[in-house]
Amino acid sequence: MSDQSPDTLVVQGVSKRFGSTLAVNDASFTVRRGELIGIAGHNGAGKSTILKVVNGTIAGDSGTVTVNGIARSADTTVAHPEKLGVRTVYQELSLCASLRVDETAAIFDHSARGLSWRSTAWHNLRTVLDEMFPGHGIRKDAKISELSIARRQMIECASTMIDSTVRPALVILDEPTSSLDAASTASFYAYLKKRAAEGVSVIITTHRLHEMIDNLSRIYVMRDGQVLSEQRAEGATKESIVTAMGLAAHESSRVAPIADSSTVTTTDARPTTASEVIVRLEQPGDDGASEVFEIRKGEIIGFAGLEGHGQLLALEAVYRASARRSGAVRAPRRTAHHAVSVTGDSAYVSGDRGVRGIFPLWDVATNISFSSLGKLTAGGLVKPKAEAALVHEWYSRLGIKGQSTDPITSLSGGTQQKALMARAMAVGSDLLLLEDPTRGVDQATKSEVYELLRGQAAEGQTIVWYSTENEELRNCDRVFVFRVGKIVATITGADATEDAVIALSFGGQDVAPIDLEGAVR
Amino acid sequence: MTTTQPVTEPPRSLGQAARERLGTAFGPWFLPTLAAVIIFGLMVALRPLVASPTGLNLVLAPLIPLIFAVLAQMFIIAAGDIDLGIGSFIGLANVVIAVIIPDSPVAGILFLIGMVVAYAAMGVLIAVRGLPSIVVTLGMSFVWLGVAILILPTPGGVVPEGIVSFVRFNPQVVPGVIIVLTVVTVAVALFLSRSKYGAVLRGSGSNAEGVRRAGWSVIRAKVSLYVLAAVFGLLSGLYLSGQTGGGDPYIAQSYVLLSIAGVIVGGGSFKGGEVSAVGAVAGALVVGLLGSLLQFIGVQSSFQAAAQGLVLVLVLVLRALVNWIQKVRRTL
Amino acid sequence: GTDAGSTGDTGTDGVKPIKIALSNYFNGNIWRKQMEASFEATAKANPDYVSDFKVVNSDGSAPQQAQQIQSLVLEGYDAIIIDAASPTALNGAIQEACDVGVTVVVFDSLATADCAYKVAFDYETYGEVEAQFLADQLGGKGNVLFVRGIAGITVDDDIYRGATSVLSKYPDMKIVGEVYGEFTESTAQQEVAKILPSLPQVDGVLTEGNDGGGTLDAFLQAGTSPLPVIIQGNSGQGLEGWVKVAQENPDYKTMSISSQPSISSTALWLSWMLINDQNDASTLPDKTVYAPLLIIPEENRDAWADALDYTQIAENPTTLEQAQSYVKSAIDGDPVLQDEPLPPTS
Amino acid sequence: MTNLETRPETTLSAPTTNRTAGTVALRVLKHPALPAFVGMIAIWLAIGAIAGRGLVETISAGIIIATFLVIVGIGQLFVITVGNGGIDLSVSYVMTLSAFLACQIMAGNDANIATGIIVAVIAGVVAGAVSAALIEFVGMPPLVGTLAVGFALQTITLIYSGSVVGVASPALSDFTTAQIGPFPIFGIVGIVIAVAFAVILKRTSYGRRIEAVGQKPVAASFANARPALIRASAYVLSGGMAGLAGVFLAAYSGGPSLGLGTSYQLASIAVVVLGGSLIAGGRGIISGLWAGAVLLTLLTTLANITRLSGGWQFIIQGALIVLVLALSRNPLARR
Ligand SMILES: Nc1ncnc2c1ncn2[C@@H]1O[C@H](COP(=O)(O)OP(=O)(O)OP(=O)(O)O)[C@@H](O)[C@H]1O
Ligand SMILES: Nc1ncnc2c1ncn2[C@@H]1O[C@H](COP(=O)(O)OP(=O)(O)OP(=O)(O)O)[C@@H](O)[C@H]1O
Ligand SMILES: [Mg+2]
Ligand SMILES: [Mg+2]
Repeated sequence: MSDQSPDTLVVQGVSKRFGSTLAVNDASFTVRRGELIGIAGHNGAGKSTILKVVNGTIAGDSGTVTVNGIARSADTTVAHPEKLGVRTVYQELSLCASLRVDETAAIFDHSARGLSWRSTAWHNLRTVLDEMFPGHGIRKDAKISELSIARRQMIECASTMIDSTVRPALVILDEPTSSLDAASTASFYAYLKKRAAEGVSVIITTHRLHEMIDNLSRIYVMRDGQVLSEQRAEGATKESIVTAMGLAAHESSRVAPIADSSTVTTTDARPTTASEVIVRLEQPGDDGASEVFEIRKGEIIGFAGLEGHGQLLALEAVYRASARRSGAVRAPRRTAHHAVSVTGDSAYVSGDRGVRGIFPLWDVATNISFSSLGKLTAGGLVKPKAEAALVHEWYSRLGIKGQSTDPITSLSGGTQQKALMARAMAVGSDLLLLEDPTRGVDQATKSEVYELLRGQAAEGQTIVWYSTENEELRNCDRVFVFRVGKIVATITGADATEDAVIALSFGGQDVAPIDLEGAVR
Repeated sequence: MTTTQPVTEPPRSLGQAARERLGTAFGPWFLPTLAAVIIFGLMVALRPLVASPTGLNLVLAPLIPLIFAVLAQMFIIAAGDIDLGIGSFIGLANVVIAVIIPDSPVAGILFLIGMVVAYAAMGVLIAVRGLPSIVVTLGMSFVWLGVAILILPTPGGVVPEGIVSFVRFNPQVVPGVIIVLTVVTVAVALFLSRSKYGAVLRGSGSNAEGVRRAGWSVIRAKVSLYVLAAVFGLLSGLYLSGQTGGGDPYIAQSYVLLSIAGVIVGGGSFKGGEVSAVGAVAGALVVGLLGSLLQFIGVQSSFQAAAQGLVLVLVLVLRALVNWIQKVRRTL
Repeated sequence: GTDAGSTGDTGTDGVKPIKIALSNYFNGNIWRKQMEASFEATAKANPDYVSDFKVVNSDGSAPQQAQQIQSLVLEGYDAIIIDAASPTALNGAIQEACDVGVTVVVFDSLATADCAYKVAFDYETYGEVEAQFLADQLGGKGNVLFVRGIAGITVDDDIYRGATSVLSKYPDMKIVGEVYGEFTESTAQQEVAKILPSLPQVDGVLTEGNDGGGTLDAFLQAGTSPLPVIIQGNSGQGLEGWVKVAQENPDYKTMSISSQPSISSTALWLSWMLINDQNDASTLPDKTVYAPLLIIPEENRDAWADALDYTQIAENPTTLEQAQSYVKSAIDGDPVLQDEPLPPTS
Repeated sequence: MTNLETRPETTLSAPTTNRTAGTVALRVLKHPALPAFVGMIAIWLAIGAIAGRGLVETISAGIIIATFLVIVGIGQLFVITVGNGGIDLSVSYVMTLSAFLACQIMAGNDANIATGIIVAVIAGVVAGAVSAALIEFVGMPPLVGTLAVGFALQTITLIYSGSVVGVASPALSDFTTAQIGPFPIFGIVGIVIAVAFAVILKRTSYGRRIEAVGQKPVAASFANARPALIRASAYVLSGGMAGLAGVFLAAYSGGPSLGLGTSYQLASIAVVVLGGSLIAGGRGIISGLWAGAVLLTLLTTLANITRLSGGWQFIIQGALIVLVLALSRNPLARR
């Protein structure tokens, strides 16, 4: 490879837009030879996207990417990045369920050829595996579909480090450790450091900040597509990174201020303990006795914690446990960690609108009215006027732009999200369940949504709100913080600062997220 | 936190390890092979003559074209698709071999090559436009049938003697069918499970994106699978032609459903990538021999369709049950 | 058929009963079901001639039928009679059966294998007879609609060839439309109903069996007047329709013709003759016997219509004597016999 | 909050469409059923032009005969639209069995029409329920599950049809063929049924759920619909419709026959696709299905009057299906 440049990777002014989303905004950074760097940032900050532009899977809109001194315009794609020594582990796993481990190794390892292709590939992979994850317990003849997610992730990580026809020069790891336990993670970083000493450069994204601080040399922090700051890992602390990520949040809150906390927690006729219990979550406590968490009529409850720690599972359990009619009661629903019972019906807003939200073949109006059809029908038929009136009402209440007869896919992401909010709110259910409902929604709209939710709560609707944006939890009356599937703390909305939530979710020490959500999706 | 902590997952019990090892040693091909052996054993028990070289030839020879058809279908199912046109395609091959080849071998061979190219094009169309294979192959099945009827309006034609003697080749030492069966099974199994590109093809059916990221062309994989299917369709047609000596556009219509059943019974799944050559051959033997066995036992002719359907359902119910038990055991 | 051949007292001295199997390609229509039933009835009623019998059905699959034949060989049947999936598809299997000494008789839908004996309908004659009748009725002049069977099969081709060869002698008779009725009354009815509006006046309709009733209904529903001469195909539905039309219009003339499902019994008897060396059956020219088509003229119409269910097809059972006479005719080169025209009385 | 007022582009007043002539024309031009209607009319006119007569009678006969296909096709459309690889291969076997059952009960007697129809529909419903159970609970692929049910029905029919023979009631027979002036009553009934099911699909909460589950089962499950139940209901509906079509077809041809349903197995799928519904589910177009059924019905007639050989008839039918599919816009493909 060309040794003239000390930098393995130079990214300059890369931008990438998906429709209306500016996923990467004029990002620049550098990775030197034999350096381990990290990219931190909130969900949707653009980490995965910039990495895909770097390895040439997707074309950016502008900027340049220089790998090993060879520059290319960022708006081109690369058919075979592995030939340039660029290897990637993607956030979504890319193994083939139907293959054996040694066959999988061979698919990645283009040097494994001839009659002994399987044993060559396995030998190459195992050499890395044994060192990267001692005691990994992976056999060459196991089928991928039979392996746990952690072992699959190990195979993916190891496969990037094999010395194939072209040796790895730049290895990109997009959340490689999300399902590895502490010991595996440690040996993994040890191995990376060893390879870095040999000149391999590595970029890692992860939401486990301490990993970055302990193991990497530099950390770039991204927010909303921009690379905002660069920190040396030596001097960095979790707080300093969170501040860098959160700094932006504070800035934006100056632009469109979240209603001040006094409004949130103290004013209005907030529910008292006298009001009716709508949701009851029961979990076994440390001492064996069960702990009960109750959510009362008209409350706004936040579910917080690190991603993948059971908030989503609990939220979905509440949805599944809810009845089909207002005021009705269903048998409690059990999850791995909770017994959930609910009084009344519910409506659900999903933040993963592509998969769990919109009906892409329909227009906006049909999308909005879908969950409310029960009250819009007469003699089994949907009343067009009533439907139009309902759609019109929620168009105005949420300030949705555009024609209701347009396909929903023609709306911007944030507007689609508003339509989904409208769908759920229009039901008028006892419970409103929100799964990161403001994902991709701009600040002004967010403020409107917060306002609206408080209005709904004041009218007696109970709201359970799962959020990955800790800032917005301050709109809740109370926040349940989850860790490893269980509720570990209950704080009032006023106390739910970014720092407080993060501190509680880490519980003072790091824990590997468990694969709870994977089971539901 | 130390790097010396070795164990990443709880150690497995001996029994568990043994079960895992068994699970891999007896892959998806095991159950169908066992079933085929049992059916064959029952047939021999009922009519010992079946085990003689003549008997073997009589029982197995008519299954050779079916085995090729099942293998053809297996390649399509490996791609994550379903082929409802393979029966008409084989019929067309039969007609070409019985009508065009005797007149002009060159034109005939070009025609057969054209058929393979058409299959490749169909694969590209399905892959690139994201079309449902069921409907595309269904439509194409009418096209193949129509072309066959245009070439040969009513069954007839004469298959060249060379092809007939090739197909009926039967050295007395070892029955010819056993040779063909062994060679084909070993060749396909070696290619599919022991060659690197075979692994790529299977991988492309189960996670095309993953294979693409590893630097392989997914379209080329799809084309390869469709070409392989077409070639095995032609082989099926060749054997049918040699065995019957004439051409008939409708000859292989029943292979459409039989071939799908064969692959599924043989441990394949519609999920794509999950196929086994040995399993598919065993599956073909099961669905093919089942009729003979029912006949030996004396099941009434009217019940034979239902009996075959029922066996298919039973196999799938059984597999669903096994999967369910495994899942329950895993969550416990 | 019930008491077929039980009266045959040719004697059983020195002859042995045979073990015989019927391999049928397809039993999804009424003709084939009656064909299987005729074989079973004859075999059951004549234990002196048939020691063991079996019917197998390959459910529409030619290769499966080939395999069934080979399994039947292994089961040790003396004779296998076959209603074949196709003229060519079974030849290999039949040859192998012959090679091990099994007597093979193909019938109705024939296979071309040289070693097999054949019991055939003369479908070309079928076409000639109906076309000649039509030409005579219409005075050699008029528009003809042809309701054909299934594209690409031999029966359709033979009947069509026979009929058109007759029509070609009458320059004023013109085929103005063709549809494929698939030997199924309901399909014929639909196809005819659709094409009628676009046809000029139709004077006569040629059919290929089990399709005349549907065709008649289509014309009646379209209110066509005068009704063309529609050749019937011996189905209960067609004959009943003809009876009704004739009640309203005594001048309406037509005929009904079709093959008889009881041909399976002829094949059974021929197998018996071949195995027991009777009636010089082995000297049959081209190894072929012709089974009679059943023609129902006007005078027998009502009796048949009464005797048949709506979905049934007219047939007379075949006795051993009859089968022997067919063999004799074939050896002597006599023309194909027409069957006794009245329905069996029981 | 004041943001609402400060947004200049907010259009609170007009969430509905302005139906100008232009937008209506655009909607018609973009409608997925358009190719089927254009094709239907083209074939109809071609028949008229070649034959030089019987334009009205041709379409009227075509519509009567297409109605059987429309009725089975609607059931098939629901199964396909509900997604998850839905396809019902058992419809042809249901039709035949129902025809025999209904005719046995009717036995040529007008008094038994209702019982006959009800029993036939119930038979179909039961068959559909069994398919649904195999697919939704055992987890069989729809292709295999419905085919297995079909095999079982085939055997039942073969055995059962040997013991009984019935004739359709004359009144029901007349009903399928009667005309008022040039208008075929049964054809009109077919249109009424099509309209009714179009209303069910587009204007009832049940129909909306069918399309929603077909588009995104997960999204539907988070919007208070139950995908497994909705999907199961589609198979039940399909069975019932096939049963109904079977009775009508038997009545039309006076009685049942063993091959009665055969040609409807694949044709019912083809008309759904021809009509602009998405084979992957989520969008059912019943108007297009109706036109597609008339198109397919008239297509053989066109082939017949041009005396096209059987081979060409097959080729044209097959190529048409592939072509329509290849040219159809997949509204989700661009994402
Ligand atoms: N293919 C795509 N089409 C449209 N939008 C996309 C696409 N891929 C990403 N985006 C959007 O671009 C933004 C950045 O996404 P990206 O996946 O890069 O985030 P991320 O920082 O990796 O987040 P996470 O931590 O959740 O993985 C998001 O708003 C996302 O919705
Ligand atoms: N493909 C399209 N077809 C029709 N209209 C479109 C299309 N894409 C966008 N629009 C319309 O253009 C307008 C601006 O869209 P855009 O996506 O830029 O909004 P945005 O400012 O990014 O909103 P948000 O912040 O909510 O994502 C919207 O009203 C949207 O409905
Ligand atoms: Mg936007
Ligand atoms: Mg990411």
